[in-house]
Amino acid sequence: METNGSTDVLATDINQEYEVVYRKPSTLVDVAMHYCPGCAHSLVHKLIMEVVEEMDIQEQTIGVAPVGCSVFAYDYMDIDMQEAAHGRACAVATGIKRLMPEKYVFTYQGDGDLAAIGIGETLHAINRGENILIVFMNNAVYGMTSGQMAPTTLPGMWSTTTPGGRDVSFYGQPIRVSELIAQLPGSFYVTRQVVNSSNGVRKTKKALQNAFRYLQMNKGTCMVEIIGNCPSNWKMTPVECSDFIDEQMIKAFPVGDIKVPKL
Amino acid sequence: METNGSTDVLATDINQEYEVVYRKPSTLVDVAMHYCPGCAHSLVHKLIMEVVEEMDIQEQTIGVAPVGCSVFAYDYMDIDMQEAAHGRACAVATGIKRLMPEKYVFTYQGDGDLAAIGIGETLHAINRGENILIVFMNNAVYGMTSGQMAPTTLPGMWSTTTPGGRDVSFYGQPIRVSELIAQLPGSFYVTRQVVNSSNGVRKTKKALQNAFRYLQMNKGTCMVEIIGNCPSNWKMTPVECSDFIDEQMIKAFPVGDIKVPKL
Amino acid sequence: MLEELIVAGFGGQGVLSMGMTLAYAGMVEGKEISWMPSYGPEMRGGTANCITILSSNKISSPILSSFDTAIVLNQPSMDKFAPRVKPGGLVLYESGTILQPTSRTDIDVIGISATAEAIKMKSPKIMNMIILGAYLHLKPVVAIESILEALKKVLPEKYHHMLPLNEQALLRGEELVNSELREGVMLVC
Amino acid sequence: MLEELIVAGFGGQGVLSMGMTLAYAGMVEGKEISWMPSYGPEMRGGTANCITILSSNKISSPILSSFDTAIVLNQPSMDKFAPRVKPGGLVLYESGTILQPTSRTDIDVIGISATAEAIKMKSPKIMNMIILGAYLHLKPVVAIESILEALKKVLPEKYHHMLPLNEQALLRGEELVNSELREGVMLVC
Amino acid sequence: MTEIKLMKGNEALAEAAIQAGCDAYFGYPITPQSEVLEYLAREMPKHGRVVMQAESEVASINMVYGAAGAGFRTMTSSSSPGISLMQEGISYIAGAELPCLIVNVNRAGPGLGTIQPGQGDYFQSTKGGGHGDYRMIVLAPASVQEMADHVYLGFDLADKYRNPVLMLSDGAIGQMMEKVEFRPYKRPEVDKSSWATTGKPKTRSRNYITSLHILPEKMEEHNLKLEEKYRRMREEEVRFEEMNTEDAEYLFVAYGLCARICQKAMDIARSKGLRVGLLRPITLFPYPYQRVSELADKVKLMLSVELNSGQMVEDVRLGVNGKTKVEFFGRLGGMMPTPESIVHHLETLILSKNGN
Amino acid sequence: MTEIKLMKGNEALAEAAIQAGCDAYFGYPITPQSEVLEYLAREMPKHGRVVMQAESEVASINMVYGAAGAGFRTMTSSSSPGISLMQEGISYIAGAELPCLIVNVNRAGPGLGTIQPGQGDYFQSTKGGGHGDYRMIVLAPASVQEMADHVYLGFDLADKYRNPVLMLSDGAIGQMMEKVEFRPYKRPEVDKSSWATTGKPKTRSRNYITSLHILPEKMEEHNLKLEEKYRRMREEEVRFEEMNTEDAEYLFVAYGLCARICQKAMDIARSKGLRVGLLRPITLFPYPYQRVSELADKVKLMLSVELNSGQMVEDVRLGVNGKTKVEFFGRLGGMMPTPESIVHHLETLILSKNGN
Amino acid sequence: MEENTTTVAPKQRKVKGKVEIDIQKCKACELCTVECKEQALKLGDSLNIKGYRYIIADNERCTGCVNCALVCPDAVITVWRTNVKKQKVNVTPEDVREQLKGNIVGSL
Amino acid sequence: MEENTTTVAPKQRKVKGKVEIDIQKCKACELCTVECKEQALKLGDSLNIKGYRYIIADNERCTGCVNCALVCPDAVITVWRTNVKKQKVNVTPEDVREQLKGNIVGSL
Ligand SMILES: Cc1ncc(C[n+]2csc(CCOP(=O)(O)OP(=O)(O)O)c2C)c(N)n1
Ligand SMILES: Cc1ncc(C[n+]2csc(CCOP(=O)(O)OP(=O)(O)O)c2C)c(N)n1
Ligand code: SF4
Ligand code: SF4
Ligand code: SF4
Ligand code: SF4
Ligand code: SF4
Ligand code: SF4
Ligand SMILES: [Mg+2]
Ligand SMILES: [Mg+2]
Repeated sequence: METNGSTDVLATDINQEYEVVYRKPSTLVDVAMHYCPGCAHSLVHKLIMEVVEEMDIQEQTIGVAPVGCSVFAYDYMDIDMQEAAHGRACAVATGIKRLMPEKYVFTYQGDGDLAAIGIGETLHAINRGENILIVFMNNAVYGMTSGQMAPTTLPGMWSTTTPGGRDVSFYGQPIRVSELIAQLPGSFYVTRQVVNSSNGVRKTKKALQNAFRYLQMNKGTCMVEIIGNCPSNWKMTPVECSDFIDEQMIKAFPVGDIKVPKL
Repeated sequence: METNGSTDVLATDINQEYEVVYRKPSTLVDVAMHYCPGCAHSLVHKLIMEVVEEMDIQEQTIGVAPVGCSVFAYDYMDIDMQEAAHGRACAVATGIKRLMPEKYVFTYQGDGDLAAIGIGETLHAINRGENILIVFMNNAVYGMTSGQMAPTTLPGMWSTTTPGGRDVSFYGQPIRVSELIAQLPGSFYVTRQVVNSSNGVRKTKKALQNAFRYLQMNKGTCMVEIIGNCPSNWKMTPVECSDFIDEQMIKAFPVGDIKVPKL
Repeated sequence: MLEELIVAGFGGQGVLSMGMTLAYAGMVEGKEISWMPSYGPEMRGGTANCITILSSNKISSPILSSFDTAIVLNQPSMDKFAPRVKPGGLVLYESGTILQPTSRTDIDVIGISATAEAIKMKSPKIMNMIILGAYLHLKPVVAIESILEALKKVLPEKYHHMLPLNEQALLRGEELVNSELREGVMLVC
Repeated sequence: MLEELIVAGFGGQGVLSMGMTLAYAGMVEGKEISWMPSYGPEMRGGTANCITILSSNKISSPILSSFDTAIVLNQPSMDKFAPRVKPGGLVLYESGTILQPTSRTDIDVIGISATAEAIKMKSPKIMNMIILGAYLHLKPVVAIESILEALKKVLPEKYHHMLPLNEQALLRGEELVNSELREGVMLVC
Repeated sequence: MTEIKLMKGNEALAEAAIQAGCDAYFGYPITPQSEVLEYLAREMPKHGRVVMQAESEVASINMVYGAAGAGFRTMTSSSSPGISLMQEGISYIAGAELPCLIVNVNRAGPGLGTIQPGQGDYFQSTKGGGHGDYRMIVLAPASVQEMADHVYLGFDLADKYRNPVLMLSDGAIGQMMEKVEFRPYKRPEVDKSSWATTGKPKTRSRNYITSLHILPEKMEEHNLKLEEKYRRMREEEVRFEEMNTEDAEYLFVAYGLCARICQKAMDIARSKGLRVGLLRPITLFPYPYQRVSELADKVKLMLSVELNSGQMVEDVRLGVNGKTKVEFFGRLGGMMPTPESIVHHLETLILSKNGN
Repeated sequence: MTEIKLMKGNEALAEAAIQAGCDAYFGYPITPQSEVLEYLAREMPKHGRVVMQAESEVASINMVYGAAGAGFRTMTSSSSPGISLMQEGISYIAGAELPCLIVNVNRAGPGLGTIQPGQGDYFQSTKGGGHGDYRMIVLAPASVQEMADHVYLGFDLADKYRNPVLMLSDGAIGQMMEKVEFRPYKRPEVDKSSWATTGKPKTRSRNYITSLHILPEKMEEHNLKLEEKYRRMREEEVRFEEMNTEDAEYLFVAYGLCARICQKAMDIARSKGLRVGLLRPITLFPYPYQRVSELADKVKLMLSVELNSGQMVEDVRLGVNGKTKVEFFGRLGGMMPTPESIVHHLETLILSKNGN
Repeated sequence: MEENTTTVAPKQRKVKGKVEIDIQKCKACELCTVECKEQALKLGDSLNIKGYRYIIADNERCTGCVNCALVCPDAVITVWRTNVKKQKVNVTPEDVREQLKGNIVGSL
Repeated sequence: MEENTTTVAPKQRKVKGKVEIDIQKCKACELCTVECKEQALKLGDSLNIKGYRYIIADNERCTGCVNCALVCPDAVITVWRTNVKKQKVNVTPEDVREQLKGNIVGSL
């Protein structure tokens, strides 16, 4: 690994004098990810893999990748995975989980995948109370296909298919998936988080840890919605995206727990 | 028309001495309907056609029939209609309404059609706030295909695909469509009614009248959910069905307005 | 041995189960069998029918255009299927419901007032068994015992107490035919 | 007249727009043209290229396996496309980014440090125009005027104030080639 | 000896699935095959297997994807419109090379059509109704017994080739009752550990299921691998049945229910002195082109009889390749050709032919 | 004279839709054709037309059903996986006889495959990927100009036959730029009042759109009506282009992008002294069987060149019917055959043939 | 049944009603008989062409309350009434359009 | 940049930190630089093989707070720290499994 850092310290004595307080999880494949600079997908991949490593459940975990920029998730997460058809991750996960009830099964989906074409499979899986975790990356845009409107695109927000900004009188309001599915008795734990700051990252990881633990209880579906960014299609720098999230996104998508089990 | 009635009165003097206080609407085609004896579908067809007649909007109204027992609705409603693919009535209605914004467009759908295979199209149409009326016949079963479980089948309720009764730990709770979609800003008027008594029929008709009037305002989607029966698949007489609705169905599906516009 | 039979009538008249019972009986006797129902939105009224074939040899087509026997329980079925009976064949019908039987003279045409009889016996549902009894008396393609055997399979456990009633019905059908014949109906062959 | 050209490099290097500008210029001059981009998840890094064909006759295949000219802006593209240049053809490359040009001797291989030059000119984005200028000096397949004409179409209105800058860049490219040639690069033909 | 049962085709299919060790069934009701789901809903749980009514056919096929991808014996069934909805999923399953069994109890289309039997989905089944170059082995049962037998065969072939297998039945065979015998079945050993997503132990690299190969070079490699598989199927899996072909001057070609009707038509024709034979393809893909070609050298005329407007007849022509006359006879919309009508059609063809 | 523009195929298609008076477009993004939706999202509203991004391809095609059923000029576009999802809807549209334009910018499959160009959806497009017996007129543009021209043609044919028309393009033609000219277009008068659901005035009986005919007798009637329509298409709508066929000893058969590549291959081959011609089917349904058959009498060999594993070649064989040798050459997975490779393949075939 | 009827004898009533049954379309579901407080409706013994025992009305008992007609799924009941003026029940399209101009109307 | 730094000189600090950047995987998104309160990180001028100006660390300023590593999307930052005992930050799988037995744990 080619690295830099203060040169006066050798790796060896580093390990004597210093202790590692953060390192990339071993469950994250050591390759460069294809995501654009600053893309939240890579960050969330990392967090999920940290939890899998810490809980030591690599062998018990099966992931389902969507069609979206994170379609390649299986190239980065060092666990068994399936790549589902666009929008069908929850159906695929149902097929896996029903046959292997003892495993941890999660889907990783974008907003177009989960909330547009896949809303039916998502709702029904949750209504059945499938004991799966849905990691929902809400970046308010179709990333992979280069910037079309998503069901979560903000009112007035530009996209390649809403050149004048999203007109709610034509396309309606952005769908708040988490609030909607929290209505369903089948959902067990529903939370919305951000990852545009170290604190946000801490909370998001905690949410993911909770979710994986709840899966052990087989009490219903867990959803962790993450407000992500899409520098390339928002036409902003990653840092600008972080501000946009604080200033715009979380107004439409309030951050925090939406449904927490009383244990 | 072959009829009976007290024979001492001739049709002629009837019309002198008496006045008609109820007659089948002229907008309902004068043929025998294929529905089973006592089936609520026929009753609701009648009510819709009464409203269309009374509002004199036959020429402005286009209906969309589902795939389900009411697939033949176009044989009975004397208006222009389209027969949609299973579950897609709301998409079809969107196609019609967007091209003819000045028309009254309604869909007529069963619970399997609307809430199972069609939940995606339904939710998105409502979220867009399509100015259509959705008449939702909830009879808690797949009638046409002879009695399989519907998303609205009650817990423990028998169906050909839940021979031991619906197991909520396996299939989850029945979906309360009206409550769910009332969450969406795009819905304008949402109400649930019954037709198992003359009073229920009066209220249901009123709801349908309201809905058609609201359509004129182009403020969003109206849904009139009707708790119907299915004598053939519930394996009950129509009269027994009426009791079952009062005793069981309305517990799971409370009757009344769920979302009323403040005008 | 080869019997190509169609049973036709209204939905609720037990048309399909009559054919099915016969098919089971055929199986009991080790015959080759095929039972082909018309299916569709029967539930919503309309007519039902089934083609039942009993044979000592392998059966090719389960679908036929002409029949050795037609058992018809309502007028539409009479009008539709009587013409399709092979010359020398048999049409057995419910005479309470069917007012115009076929006018063909090259086949046997026999009516039984099974519905009335069934009501007399206080269980309208067994109308079809009365007809079946009549049919088997005219054409003993399987033994009554085999039918009783078959009924055990066709009827759900909880209805097995009805078996005796069904047997009576079968015999009643037999008698009705006899009286009909006594009243001088001529069998063509 | 027929020029079969490929332009290849990293995503952000303006590869596609260079080819497109050339195509527009060709249209301005009434030539037959075809512009075929490689597409895909460029957005997520990776390389981009486009085949641009200018011809006085109708163009058959927009897809080619060998080229008269390859303009390459990164090493992978050099490695991939230099071998596909027809003997006697031209490879023009960005010498700041590409350290190992092809070793072929049967073609002209000319490097231009356009990136450095662009930075000097305080607008890295016009690197591709410098290259284009160099190319047109070596192969005047269209007139500079036509390019400027074309840029009006390619550039959105709001960037039209950049036209002069682009013109400078084109000329700068020309000069760079000349100096290169002065430094004794031999043209094969 | 195993017990002989009298069963509907759909029920025999369902029972066979259980006996074949099917781990999971995902399906959505549709006439004329809802009995499959209903039968399994009653019986599967007793065997601790998974049976689920999905919210749609799209969900069904993708649940199958998930379960099959995890290495389980999985199936779904539907009828024409439902199968159309599965086309994307089927293409994915073929692309990801997942073994599973898909049953189409064909009804008459297009559109909602009617619920009566049809064979209008022949092209969709054999040439690929989904996108891209893929093939499924297509089995065409012609009896209730085969409705059962083809389930075992189908599952085994699916595992052998890591490929979806389609059973193309029709409403009549699904609804009719015949005797059926469930012979003892020995399930071949197959090791799926190299690809099934069962959870990654330290001891092996991760397994993943995908149909995506973004680089054309890689995608073509994958396609060629699939093509090689399909070539092997063409070589090893062609199945057909023939009757009276030794001396046949005229040949009926028909599959499924139509073959049964043609058999009777053949008997009638022979009783009239016409030397008629019957070729019944059992696998529609791979198609018995070879055998068709051989027979083309012997017979004066081939008559393809189908419940559609003429689909399999194209494969017959491809097999014959001009060597003899090929004609078509069919009924549509759920109507059935009677044996007599088939014979009659043949006779008129013979006359007109001699006319020439 | 009309202005000549330089445009991407997808944009030319979109612009032509506007000029053809398309009332409504419903679609869902997918590479390599999202430009169509994006272009129309910018331009359609200016003309007071309806353009909507649907929630899925299933929704898109059913919105098309509704709008077309109301008598409006309606279209959708997608690429392979999305088109697979539309199969049920397409079958409904064909069954209900609704005129509309569907565009498939074909990419390589199966499954998610890759976004690079392909022709793997030939069977799906021409033989019916959906269920039941139905046909669409299938147009195969080979240039940006035709991407525009076929839109006018497609809409007009759809109205003429009350039938869906499919444009089968591919990613390369969709993404490439060429000159395109939008010639003045005169829209033929069509009266849809006898069936379009525009609201029932007292003066006529109600119109309804359906593909359901529950009685087999009625359904068969409907099917026969459709078949008659398809027969007329076969008679009147066959379109193709040919080059150098007068003296050709060898014939390339190719459509779309492949035809362009073959044209260059033909030139190379001729420069080598090989008398090669090219037949480019423009309508894939109806297919130019007749012309293929005529040419089969003249040439020694036909080579079908496709971006798939060999699909159209079956139609070539059906046309040739054994009269001459038919071979296939193709690339897969988004890879493109180079003109040189095609010539090379032809040469080896000629050698091996002379070998025999 | 006759016994346990609690309705006053027809003659005393101010409002008289009559119903007419389109017997060939009646499906004998009996929803109307349950609704009729006056026990004016009962299933007959003879069958219609569809094979259903259609409804027989005893118009001496009918008050014209229209409840039966409202719940009849197959719309086979037509109802007449005397003295309609006093308490108008029938609604013509015109009335409704009238009312619709104002606020929401209840159905009869 | 050096000027407006408000951090105390490294020597005085109790806790010292170090970071290591996997430069070839760095994409120059600069999310880390924003997070680093100590201004220990900044974009360099040289490019990595992907053509990105990768991050340079000034470990004299680093406190090992790991914030940069947390927000780094591409997980290219490794962080060390002295005196870890006092305020344990690193979480080994063991620790977590331990904690998981109890109630929900927060991440570091
Ligand atoms: C059936 C189908 N329709 C459309 C597409 C094209 N497509 C690929 S990804 C995508 C949406 C991606 O957006 P999102 O789910 O939000 O993921 P993101 O890239 O934003 O993370 C679409 C429409 C497809 N591959 N398949
Ligand atoms: C794609 C597709 N899947 C399944 C069917 C079969 N099918 C017809 S109606 C129906 C459900 C009917 O139930 P519901 O919508 O509740 O209507 P009901 O008959 O109860 O009024 C189904 C599954 C179909 N026609 N098309
Ligand atoms: S396009 Fe957007 S979502 Fe996709 S990788 Fe780039 S930044 Fe991330
Ligand atoms: S099956 Fe049920 S829903 Fe369908 S017509 Fe009969 S009663 Fe009504
Ligand atoms: S109108 Fe009222 S009183 Fe008269 S029959 Fe009907 S329900 Fe009875
Ligand atoms: S409610 Fe109507 S259909 Fe039912 S019994 Fe009464 S009159 Fe007949
Ligand atoms: S660990 Fe903390 S102090 Fe050290 S570089 Fe990272 S953010 Fe700065
Ligand atoms: S956050 Fe990571 S990838 Fe981004 S600049 Fe810092 S080190 Fe590089
Ligand atoms: Mg997104
Ligand atoms: Mg229902």
